[in-house]
Amino acid sequence: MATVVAPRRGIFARPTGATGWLSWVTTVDHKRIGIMYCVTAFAFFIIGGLEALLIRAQLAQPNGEVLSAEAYNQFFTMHGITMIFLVVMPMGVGLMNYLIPLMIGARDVAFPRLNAFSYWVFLLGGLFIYSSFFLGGAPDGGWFGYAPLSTQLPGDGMTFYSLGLQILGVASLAGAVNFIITIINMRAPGMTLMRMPVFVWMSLVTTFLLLFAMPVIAVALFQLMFDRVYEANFFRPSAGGDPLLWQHLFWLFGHPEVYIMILPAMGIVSDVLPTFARKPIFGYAAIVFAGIAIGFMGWGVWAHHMFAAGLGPVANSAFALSTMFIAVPTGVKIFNWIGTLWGGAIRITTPFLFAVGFVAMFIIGGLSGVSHSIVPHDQQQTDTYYIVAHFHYVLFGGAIFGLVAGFYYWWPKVFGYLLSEALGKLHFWLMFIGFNLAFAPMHILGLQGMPRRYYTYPDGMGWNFWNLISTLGGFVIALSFVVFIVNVIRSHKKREEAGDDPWDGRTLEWSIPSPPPEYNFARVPVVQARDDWWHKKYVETPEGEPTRVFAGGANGDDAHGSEEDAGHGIHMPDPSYFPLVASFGLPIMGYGVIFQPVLIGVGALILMLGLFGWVLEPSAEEAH
Amino acid sequence: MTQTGIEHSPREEEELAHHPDPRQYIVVGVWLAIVTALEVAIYYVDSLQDIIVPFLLVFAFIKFFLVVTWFMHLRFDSALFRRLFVSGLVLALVVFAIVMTIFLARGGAVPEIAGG
Amino acid sequence: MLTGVEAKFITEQDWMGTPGKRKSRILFGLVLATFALLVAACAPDAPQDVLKPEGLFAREADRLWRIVFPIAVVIFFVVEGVLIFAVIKYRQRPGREAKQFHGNTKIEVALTAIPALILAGIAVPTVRTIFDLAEERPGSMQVTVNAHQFWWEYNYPELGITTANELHIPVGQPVRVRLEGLLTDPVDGTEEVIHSFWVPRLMGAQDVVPGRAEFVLLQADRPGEYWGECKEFCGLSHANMRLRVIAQPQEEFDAWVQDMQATEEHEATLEGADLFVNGADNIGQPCSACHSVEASQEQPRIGPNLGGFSERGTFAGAIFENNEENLSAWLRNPPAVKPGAKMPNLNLTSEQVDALIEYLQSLE
Amino acid sequence: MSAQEAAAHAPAEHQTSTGLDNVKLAMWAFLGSECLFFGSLISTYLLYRNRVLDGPRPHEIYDIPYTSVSSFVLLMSSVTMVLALAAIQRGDHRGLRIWLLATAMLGTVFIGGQVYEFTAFVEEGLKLSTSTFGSAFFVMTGFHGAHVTVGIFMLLSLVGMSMFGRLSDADGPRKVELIGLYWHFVDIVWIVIFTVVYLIPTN
Repeated sequence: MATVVAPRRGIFARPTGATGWLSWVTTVDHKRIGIMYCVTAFAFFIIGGLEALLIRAQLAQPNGEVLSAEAYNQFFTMHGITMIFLVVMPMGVGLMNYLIPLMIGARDVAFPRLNAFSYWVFLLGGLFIYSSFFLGGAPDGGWFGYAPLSTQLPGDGMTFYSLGLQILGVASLAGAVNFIITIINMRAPGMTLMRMPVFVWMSLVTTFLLLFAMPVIAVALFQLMFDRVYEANFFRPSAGGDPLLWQHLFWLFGHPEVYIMILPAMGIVSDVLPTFARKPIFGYAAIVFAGIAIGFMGWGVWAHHMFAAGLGPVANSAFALSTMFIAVPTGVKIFNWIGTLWGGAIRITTPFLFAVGFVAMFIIGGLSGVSHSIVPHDQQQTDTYYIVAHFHYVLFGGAIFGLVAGFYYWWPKVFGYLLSEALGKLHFWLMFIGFNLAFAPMHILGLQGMPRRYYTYPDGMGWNFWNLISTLGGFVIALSFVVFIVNVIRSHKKREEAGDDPWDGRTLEWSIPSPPPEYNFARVPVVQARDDWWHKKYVETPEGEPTRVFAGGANGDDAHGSEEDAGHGIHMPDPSYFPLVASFGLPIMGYGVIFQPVLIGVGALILMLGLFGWVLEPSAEEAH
Repeated sequence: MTQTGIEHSPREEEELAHHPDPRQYIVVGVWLAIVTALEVAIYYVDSLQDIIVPFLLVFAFIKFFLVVTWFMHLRFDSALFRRLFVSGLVLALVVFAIVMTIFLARGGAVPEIAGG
Repeated sequence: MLTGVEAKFITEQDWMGTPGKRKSRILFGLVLATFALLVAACAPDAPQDVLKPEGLFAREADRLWRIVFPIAVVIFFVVEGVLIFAVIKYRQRPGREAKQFHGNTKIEVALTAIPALILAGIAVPTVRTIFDLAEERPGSMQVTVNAHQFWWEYNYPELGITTANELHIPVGQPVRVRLEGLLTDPVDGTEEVIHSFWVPRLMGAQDVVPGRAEFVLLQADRPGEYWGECKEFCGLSHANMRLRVIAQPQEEFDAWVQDMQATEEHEATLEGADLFVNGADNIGQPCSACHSVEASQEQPRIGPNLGGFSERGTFAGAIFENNEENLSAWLRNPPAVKPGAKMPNLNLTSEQVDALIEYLQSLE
Repeated sequence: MSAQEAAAHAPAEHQTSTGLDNVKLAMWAFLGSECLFFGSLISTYLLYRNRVLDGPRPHEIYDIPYTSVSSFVLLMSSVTMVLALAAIQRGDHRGLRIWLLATAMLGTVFIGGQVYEFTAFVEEGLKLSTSTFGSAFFVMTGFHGAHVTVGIFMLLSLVGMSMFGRLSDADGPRKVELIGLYWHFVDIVWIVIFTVVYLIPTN
């Protein structure tokens, strides 16, 4: 692309070099950022898992002595915060980061440096919240932080909560904008919206939910912060503050948040199943519009978290109805997944097992979800282990199974080698059994009247047996992830080359080398159909059976050219220090609010300098 | 993705062509001033106090509309910009209308409840 | 034709045996297990089993549950069955290719309509029940419930009785419970938090929101002692905030009311009585500063009203059985046995503890 | 928010699927998100404006003539902003700087007015901690003021960039338009606040 102006002399040189830790710290490559997202999220997953094991150990038997009430409250709060904000969301974002550009035929996201900024803010935000353990106690008011308890709890725990989530919100918002624009605007020629892989579609819905949900929780968290630190009255009943305001704002964010966590997994499954069934997705349009419908309806059901709060029969009925009918689009998706398997030639691989596990478990979560909409009985279920069972079937049986399916599916693309199928299947069965052992009994515990967030329970309530089973299951899940880690290490040593297209995939990312070059596509592909890559490899016979038009595929036309000309003349955005610099401003401001007002100014200054450097550094093409 | 930051796609060229000239901007500015004056004026007309709210809302909407369509060029630019913005705006209006309705329907704090 | 790697998976399947069957066997086993567990949920020894309703509200909720649960079970088995069937039947065998079809509008429409209809069917009775339970029942008795960290205060406005943690109600008569959220905690003046009043076998939970008053219907079909809990996370001892509802035949209840109305400082001769009312040098304030011993005396409303204490089965948020051992442990250091309890450690001497226990056990 | 201002400065990409500019799309998406942000703040205010257990009530303390003037000032800053845009689209960089400075100045006047208003309210006994009304009012208008302040910084940066010739390429007008969009949004938020918060009478 010809440039007309003379290159500016930037005051700030941009870092160079493609290897070494500095290249990771300053990278703006969506693939590296995606990997960093997933690795960080997995690290937090292990921490959150250990917290869960401590919780289960405490509850394994009546009058447990493992944890004190104080410790228990901190651990269940941090378990929730960690798994939601530091594991499921960032894992989804990590996969989006890595895959969306590859799937839509782009060379990077719309805003590479903003992308890096999102990651660093996410990382620092997570560390900020966890630093509270060493600075006088972690948040202990529940991830839902109901006021006025959250404004009354002593110590800085809940202040860390309000500020930490605020910081993570900045990361999510930046990421959301970035991906929305990337998907709208960075598609390869011919990649129309209705040709996009379902994962990209679900990511688009997810990012829109983030875009509109994050500001609401931001306001709620600010109000909580002002109440705690600056003696405001938003949630102070004695001054006329209304505790229900927090609940409305929180769940206005909190329910879309549920779909923010589950939709990317649904997208992954919708791409994994067709590949291994060797069949196009059944009812592409229906599955896409179902996703969009879920996104919309997700805004009309928040008050079903408040059926016991006293909204009155009219509001309760209205939200009961909306809650029931959001099950319809969800059902559509499940039927379409089954339809995708129907008549296929299914290769039962590890990613496929996890994807089917997702569908199987999500059905249970969906059914128990419908049972919440019968309000009078929800008043029995709410805040019992029945709820805990329900959302673990959705977020673990759902989201985590889907994400792990994604890891096994795209691992060969990202690292160029295959994970062991034998260990992978062992991982699946251990996780599947452990999961059901851990969470199926919670349905019963809930119906037997065991409330959540109890650090102890007495003997003679009929809860002992199932709690023990559940704890057992928890440890089986832990074991299954040990197997996963072993799998990664051993497969890495063995390094069984995957080739470009190990699964005979359907979408663009399989048309390029594994791991992909920095510029993704040597020649930007021209897309002619949905599942473009599949249609380049196969034509359908009149009987509707696919026959290969050429073998392998990686060297076909529109795939990456021969290596010597590959990447020639492609200008990728240069790495940058400033996303990292700027991101440091936020946690420093956070500590400032809690400990020393001066730091607020310092943080703001760092943020501003970072942004100025960001703006003023010569942008990519001028470095050439 | 080579980043020239130089050429405008044809689409943008015509956008720029569509942008109104300073005179129109000033006319809009004058209208804004007039509407604001009206708002403040009726605020002081006692006879209108009972029905003032709809008037004020209409005036506010007019100002909002003028700025968004002329100064932010939504009437000239691509519909996509409008959709992004309006979806957020409408969503906000709808959900918070519902929230406020719920609060109004159930009333607020019960005054007679004492602190002890 | 297959590339090398694909071939690898074919062989791995053979090497694994037919994973489809094994998967299905295990999955099906789990399915049965899950179902069996849900049936087993009606365990006999669960005093808070919501599936064994004994009161109007709980019965109505249970009625809806018995409509929805079977439907859910059927859907569960059908859908999971079809899923497993598809995985087994259509797994790849040499020479079998996938049929390349992209959808089927008829089926998709049908599968969208059916769930919608089922849900509509569920919606009708649900909404009707919601409004029905919100109705005020004629001839209902009034009870006001205040929630404290971490105990319950009950007030019978028509009978002039105040008591704590153990709520007595007449069998068969609807009780209109007014859940009144205090603004601040009378002990230390901090903002009161949200609690939730729940008696699983009698009624669904209703939050007690500071500054708000909600009504809920409580009615027991049969005499008995029904256990309940605070269900909204309310702090350190959320798990130690329980309650009992004691449903009695009308005449027993009336007798209890009379006893309570007549309660007063018995046997003022006991040294415990003097200690309770006037305190001692080593105690900051006397017990009477926070606790009344007359159910007819609402004030001081700082600690639980102790009128008729010896008649109670439990104390301190219905978590301790009312006996000397528990009482002395409690009186020696309340926060030690109940984290976050707002009754301070008064550093009582063991003589004082014994005296107080003697006095408390004399309160009838 | 910072992330988005950053977005407004990320390098441009013109070969897009829609033919639209990435950064401009991003700005509009961000403004859509901001609607929810201020929607929450304004709803909170509407919920609380009549819940005054202590301290002055809204209509006792608002100084309508004063606020009308400052609102007018902010409104006019939108006019000068578009004139700045028109100037750079004509290639008139001197005009650009003049109008940008005028806009920044008007914005500063508005902020000054808000600072004075806050201090006056505090003297009349309305603090963040006085009542729910106080909390809702100060936090809502405070966040709006913060947005204006950020806008002023961005305007001044534009002036600086223009002086160092960094707006002289054909990309200049786009940068000005982006900051303009943000500025106008902050203005329309105040249009709503002025009517809903100040003018609509409370009981």
